[in-house]
Amino acid sequence: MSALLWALIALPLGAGAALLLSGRRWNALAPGLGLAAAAGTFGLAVASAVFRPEASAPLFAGVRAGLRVDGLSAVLVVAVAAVTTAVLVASPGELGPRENRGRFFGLMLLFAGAMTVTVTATTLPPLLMAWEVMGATSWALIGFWWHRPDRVRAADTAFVTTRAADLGLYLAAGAAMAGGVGSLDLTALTGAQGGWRHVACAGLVVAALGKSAQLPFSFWLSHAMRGPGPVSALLHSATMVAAGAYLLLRLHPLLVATGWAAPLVAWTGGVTALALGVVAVAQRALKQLLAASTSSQVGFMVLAAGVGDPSGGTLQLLAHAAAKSALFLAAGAWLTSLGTEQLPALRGAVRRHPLLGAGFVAGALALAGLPPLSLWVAKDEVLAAARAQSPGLYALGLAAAAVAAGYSVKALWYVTRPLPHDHDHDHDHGQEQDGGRRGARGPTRSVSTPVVVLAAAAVFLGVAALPGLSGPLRGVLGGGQQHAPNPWEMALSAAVALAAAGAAWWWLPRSAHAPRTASAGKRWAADWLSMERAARAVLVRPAFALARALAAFDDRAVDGAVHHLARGGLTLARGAARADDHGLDGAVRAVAAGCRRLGAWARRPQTGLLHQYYAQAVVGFTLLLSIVLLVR
Amino acid sequence: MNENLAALLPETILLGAAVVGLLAGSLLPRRRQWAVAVLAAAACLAGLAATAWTMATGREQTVFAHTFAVDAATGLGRLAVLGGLLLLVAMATRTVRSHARESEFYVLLLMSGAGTLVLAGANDLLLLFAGFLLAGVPAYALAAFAKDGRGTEAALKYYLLGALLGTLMLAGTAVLYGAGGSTLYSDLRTTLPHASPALVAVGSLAVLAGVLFKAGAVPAHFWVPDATDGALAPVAAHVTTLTKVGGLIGAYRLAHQVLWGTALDWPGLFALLAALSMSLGNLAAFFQTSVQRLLAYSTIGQVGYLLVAFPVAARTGLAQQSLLFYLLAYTVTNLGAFAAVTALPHARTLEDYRGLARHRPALAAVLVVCLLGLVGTPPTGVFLGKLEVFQAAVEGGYTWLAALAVANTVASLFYYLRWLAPLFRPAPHEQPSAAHRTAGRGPVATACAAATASLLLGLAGGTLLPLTTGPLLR
Amino acid sequence: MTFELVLVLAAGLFSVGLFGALSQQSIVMIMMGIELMIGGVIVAAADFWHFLAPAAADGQVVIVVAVVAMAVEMAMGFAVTTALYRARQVDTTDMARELKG
Amino acid sequence: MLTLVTFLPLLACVGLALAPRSVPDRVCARVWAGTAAADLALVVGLWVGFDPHGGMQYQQNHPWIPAAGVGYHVGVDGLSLPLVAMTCLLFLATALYSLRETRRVRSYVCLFLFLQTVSVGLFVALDLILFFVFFDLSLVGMFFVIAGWGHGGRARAAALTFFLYTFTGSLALLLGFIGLSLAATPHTFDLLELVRGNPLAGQGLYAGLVLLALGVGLAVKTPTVPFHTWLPPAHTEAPAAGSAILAGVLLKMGAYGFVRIAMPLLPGSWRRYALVFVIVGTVSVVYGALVALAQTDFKRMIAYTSVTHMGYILLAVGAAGVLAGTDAQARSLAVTGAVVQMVSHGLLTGALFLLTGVLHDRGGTYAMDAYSGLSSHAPRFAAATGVAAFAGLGIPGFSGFIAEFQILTGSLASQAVATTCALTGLLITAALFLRALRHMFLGPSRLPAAAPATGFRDLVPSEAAATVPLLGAALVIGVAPRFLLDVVEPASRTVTQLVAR
Repeated sequence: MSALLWALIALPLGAGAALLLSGRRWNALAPGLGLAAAAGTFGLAVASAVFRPEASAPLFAGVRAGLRVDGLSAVLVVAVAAVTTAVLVASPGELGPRENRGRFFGLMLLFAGAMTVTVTATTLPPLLMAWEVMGATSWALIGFWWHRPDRVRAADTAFVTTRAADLGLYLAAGAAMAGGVGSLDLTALTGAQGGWRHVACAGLVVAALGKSAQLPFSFWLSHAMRGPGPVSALLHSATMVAAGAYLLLRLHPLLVATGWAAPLVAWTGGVTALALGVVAVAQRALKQLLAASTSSQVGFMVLAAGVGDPSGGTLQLLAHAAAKSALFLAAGAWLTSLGTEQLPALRGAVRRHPLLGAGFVAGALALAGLPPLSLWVAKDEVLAAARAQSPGLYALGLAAAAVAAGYSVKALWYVTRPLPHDHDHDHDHGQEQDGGRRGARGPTRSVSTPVVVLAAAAVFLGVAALPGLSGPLRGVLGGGQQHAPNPWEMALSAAVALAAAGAAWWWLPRSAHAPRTASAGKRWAADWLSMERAARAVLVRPAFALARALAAFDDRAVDGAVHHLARGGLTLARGAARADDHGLDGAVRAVAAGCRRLGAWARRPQTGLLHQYYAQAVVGFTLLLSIVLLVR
Repeated sequence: MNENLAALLPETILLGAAVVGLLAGSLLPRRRQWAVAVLAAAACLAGLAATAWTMATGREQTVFAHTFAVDAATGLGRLAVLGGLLLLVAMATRTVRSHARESEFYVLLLMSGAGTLVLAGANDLLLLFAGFLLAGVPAYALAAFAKDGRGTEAALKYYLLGALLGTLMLAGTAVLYGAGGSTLYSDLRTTLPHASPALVAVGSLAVLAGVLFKAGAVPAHFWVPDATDGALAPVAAHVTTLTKVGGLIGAYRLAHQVLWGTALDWPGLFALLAALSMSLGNLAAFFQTSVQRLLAYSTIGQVGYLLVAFPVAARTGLAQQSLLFYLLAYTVTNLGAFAAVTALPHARTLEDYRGLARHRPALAAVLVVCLLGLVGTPPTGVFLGKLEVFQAAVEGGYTWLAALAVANTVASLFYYLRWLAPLFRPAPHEQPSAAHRTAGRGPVATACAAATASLLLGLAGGTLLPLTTGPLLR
Repeated sequence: MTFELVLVLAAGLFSVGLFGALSQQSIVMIMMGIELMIGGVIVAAADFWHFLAPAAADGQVVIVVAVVAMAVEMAMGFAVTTALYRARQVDTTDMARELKG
Repeated sequence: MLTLVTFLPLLACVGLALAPRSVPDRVCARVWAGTAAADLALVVGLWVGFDPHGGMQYQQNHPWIPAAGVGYHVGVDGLSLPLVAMTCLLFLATALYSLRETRRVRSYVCLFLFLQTVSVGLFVALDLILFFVFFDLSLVGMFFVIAGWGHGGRARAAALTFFLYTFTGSLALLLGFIGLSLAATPHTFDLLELVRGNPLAGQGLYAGLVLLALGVGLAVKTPTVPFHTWLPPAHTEAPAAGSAILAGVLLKMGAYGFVRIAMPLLPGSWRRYALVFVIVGTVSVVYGALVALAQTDFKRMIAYTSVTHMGYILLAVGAAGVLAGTDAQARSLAVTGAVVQMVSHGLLTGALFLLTGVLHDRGGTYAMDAYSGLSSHAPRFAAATGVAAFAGLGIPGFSGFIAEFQILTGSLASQAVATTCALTGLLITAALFLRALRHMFLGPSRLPAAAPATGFRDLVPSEAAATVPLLGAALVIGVAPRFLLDVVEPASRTVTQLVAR
């Protein structure tokens, strides 16, 4: 049975590596091969979901690399494979024949393989390895068009931020080992003694929050939008950001065991959902809006993990994955065809590409959490569990749901406006506005079909979670004390969603024409709560200053060139240089200079005059005599 | 009253060859004076054979009423001196070829060698002084062999300092005779402890002055730089190497037989001498430009390392073994370096040695082996010697001295590398410069032989070490 | 002439010789100083032999060695002085200062 | 068998040196590559016949200087076999890389063959004096490589600083060895007997002094922070192959010394002063990373990252000495991590330095801001450097992660605070490598003035053949580490038991 699991992992990773190395040589064949591999993975995923294989290999001394497909990971493995296949179907449309498709498809498959390993890992080392490989592939994918330095800088920021959070996993592994859990098995983490359990849990929580772009790490997601459309669709909507939430869902017993972790996670999820929802509302670009909404929706999953409702969280994850990947694909297609992602400029985009537009509308409605659709059902499940925990959380969830409705309707409103009169003028205007790359080529059929399929999935998934039919789903996920949402809660949330949607639909036309007097709060929200500026001020700038000071100290110590410091222009350094040349190597050079002075002094007695030799010799011997006589 | 002349075979061979050489020199025409060189070489080889025979058959004995001891120390001394003489003769063939007094050069060399052997084996103060004279006076003459301004000045300084300190040594002998009633070490050993310490101190220190002059240690080192710089390269080699071997073995025998018994703190004095010699030798060598003067200061430094074995002589058996082996390795390595200098008569300053590796790779390799050997990098003989000396020092409780020696070794690296690094730098002009013209195949072959011997000593040192552990005879 | 008086004579000779050697410029005068020092040693050796150990003949051998040393040193001294004079027409140590540093 | 592996390069070196001057340069380079390949094959043979649980194997013990207690004793166990294999692989890589060398090829090849013998000799030596002999000869060899074939005008000054600094360290080491041998009765320098006898068990102060001497000697060679200032100039001035060997092999001699000599021979004082080594290690990690972050010269930056990687080893080795609050499994994990880090750092930094050699060969300068968008000119070069950089910052799938994970997991138990600080080293290393990649390889294309008109040539086959196997080896260790860990783990368990006794 374990061969199935190894195949499931080996196929994407192997195919991805092959395609990556091939680069441009098989540029034409790359999409076909990539799609074949993705389809194969999907088939294997379904098979492994049914058979639930388990495999493990020796890795370190006493630590095994264990993989297992259980209830939770079965669903996710299928979801990941499905979304990957859908996105790869849409990718050729996005990437022209001139692009290095081998590299793109290779990286996407590598990412899919890494996500599968993350989902199925049962011990910490494979989880950590897959986690880091995901970060690296996301760096490569965001910076795919590396000719533009700003895109690469965005990729760097994303990678460094996620890696900073990933340090938590290293910490967790060390703490587990210290706490006596030699095997580093995830389920055994609760057994760690004393303080080490808290440290392990803290490390895992930080890593999960970092990966899922929760507060305070969410700013990297806004940079991640610089990547190609399909990348955002796969990574930054369905899989990578969900990995953090999935980890918290799986480790709920540990969160409860430590006592403080569960409420913390729940409240973080809730606050993120609300705050990032507000940020989404304040955005003017479609992809930034969708990115912020992703963070807020993942906030719901983290809330579910905090309150201990794996089935609700998973349902939310699935529904959101379908809806958001559809929306991102559509946004990406529009970015390539219309050359812009600014909402005002996208006015009437639905009418221009009807099929694509329909998919976008369906996805947006699902995202808003309107009654019959899947996200509404999932949200109710989560809110029910939250209400059982604490009313405050329930209120927070409801507010976040309302805001969610708000921003989805905002996107819908702009996109469904009637086509403005000067149809073609609009095209040229939007040409180079924000890096739209190529001419206005209509999105081919290969993009529209996946969008429609995903949107359909987002709509109908809700049915599976209806109270009557939620039994089998909850069985698959491995049950646990669930709070089925009673009817009045579902009705209340539906009402809230509808009210918020209506209010937004009514208010938007007024604000669209009103003069732009953005209040301070709005600007703050638009700038992603200026988290990045805070992070840069608190961490990055002092790190660089310290680095420059140390390097100057070391350089001055190494070649002692004071002019090097002056050229550096550090006033602090000039003060230190004036003090003295104390550096590390300075001490050594002082010794060398001392020896030089000693050397000159030692040569002085050799004057060449014999009588001075005589005198010195006789004095020398008399001194020795006195020493021998006196020192007894 | 053992009168067995056979025990002094090597010394008699050398003196006999000297006399025959002198006579032959006056008879042979100038073109065929080189025969004396062959005679000298043959004498050295015969001496080596005799030494090997005495050491193999274990015939340790004291002759002529215990005034001369033939034991491990003498054996090693003979090996070093005779081997050194052989290298010197081979090295000097080109320098003194067709010189008016070519044969006298070799005769003086042989006599000075014999004197050094006497110094090494003397078991009596008077015999020690006789060795001092026999080793010293021919060396003064050799220093002025070239008869140029620099040579005569070098001889002058060497002679005058030798005369003053020789007289001091004689005075010391007289004082010790007064204090101990005899000049024989075995008698002095019993009588001196009862004599007044002040008298013993004055007498012993005066005698030590003479011996330290021969070794070139600090208070009596003033002649070393000037004599080495002024004299011909082979003579400089002889003066700084062979006389040092005789001086140090004589000093060790004197200290071991006589001084340890007295109630004075001689180990402390020797430790001080070692520290002073080491430090002054290495520091003064830092910014030398003349090659021979740099080597002179390096030999003063090496005496410092050799003296480290003296203060611990009473406490550990390792001291004698380390001293004798280090002396042997030092002789070979130092003569190798001087042979390379002899082979390049026109290269007098460090600057002249720039880019030597390109045209004279063999000489460059010899310099690398010998100079890094003098520093003590493995696998040369001096590394093993230094290892033994450091081990003896640490075991004898003088760890601070060993640490100072380590510091000095690192300091010495600086001026050796200032000489070595330019060898490999690309020469400014393509065709070999005038300075790189060698003085013929003789010195080059000697240099290579010496360098290989130094490496062999390093690698196969283990076989020689047991020879050095025999007790000193009363 | 008691033991101590002769010793004082020897010491006197030795110190005068030493002063002569240290203070003089001309090489020959330095050699004369060294002569006096050796003279002092001879007197001291004779004194020790006569008063302390007249039985053994060691003292006389010391005197013989001293005389030999005197002869050898002087011979060598004059040879070096003449060689130096021939090479550089110089007979005082202050002029011979080319080798230094 | 081991003696053959050690002295085969020396035979080739002597053969070449004595060969007539008419031997063309290309033949010399080929002979070097052939010898290196043969040596590697022999080592692979050794590895196949190696029994992981057999302790010290392939031993040869002949008396060299019995009077001084010095013997020619060589042997290989779990700690030294991987290092020997890595050394031979790295020398083969540099041999292939130097096929296009033009400056005085014959002596260049002889020097590197000599260096190979000396390096392999050091790792197989089981006698303190034999260890010291090879330790010193490696300095001499590297001095002449830097002085003779260095780039800039300051090559000689850098070589002199390097030699003086490390020679002082080696003499401190010698004093330590002498202290060790004198404590044993009868005086011996043999490593195994000293381990069995554990002579310095009782004496507190004396053992502390000996550990200080050993520590200083090895710390100068590993470069930990206070003694590292010789590394950057030595690297920037050394030729590419020279700095690859300097970073790949010579730095390991110091780290290996800790594991082979300091820990087993001085367990008591090692445990007492383990905290000192942990602190020095952590400071090296953070200090090295920060200073590397502020560098503008690519090669100096990589030199400083070596200080960081060596800092990790010191942290692991120090943590393995602290018994409180941790168990044997964690400590042996840390030691295994340290050994794997030595191998991984050798492979990765060796490859990185060879690639910087390519950079300097094409562009004439190491300054990062002189280049931009190189991947459009030389995609294969960009890919190789990218992979090496990512492996260097510890991306899973490469040996770097395997080493650093074990080190951090093993050390956190007893040194929580120090390991947490060391974690930041991971982050800073990631940031500085990414910044370098972004500056030089991505973005709009711009070449330095010194670059030839033909633009930036991509990797030529000899350079690719030199760097790709190294990265391949790192990948194999990263993906399937068991083949290496099976050899190292038993040996690190024995070292941990020795320290704990």
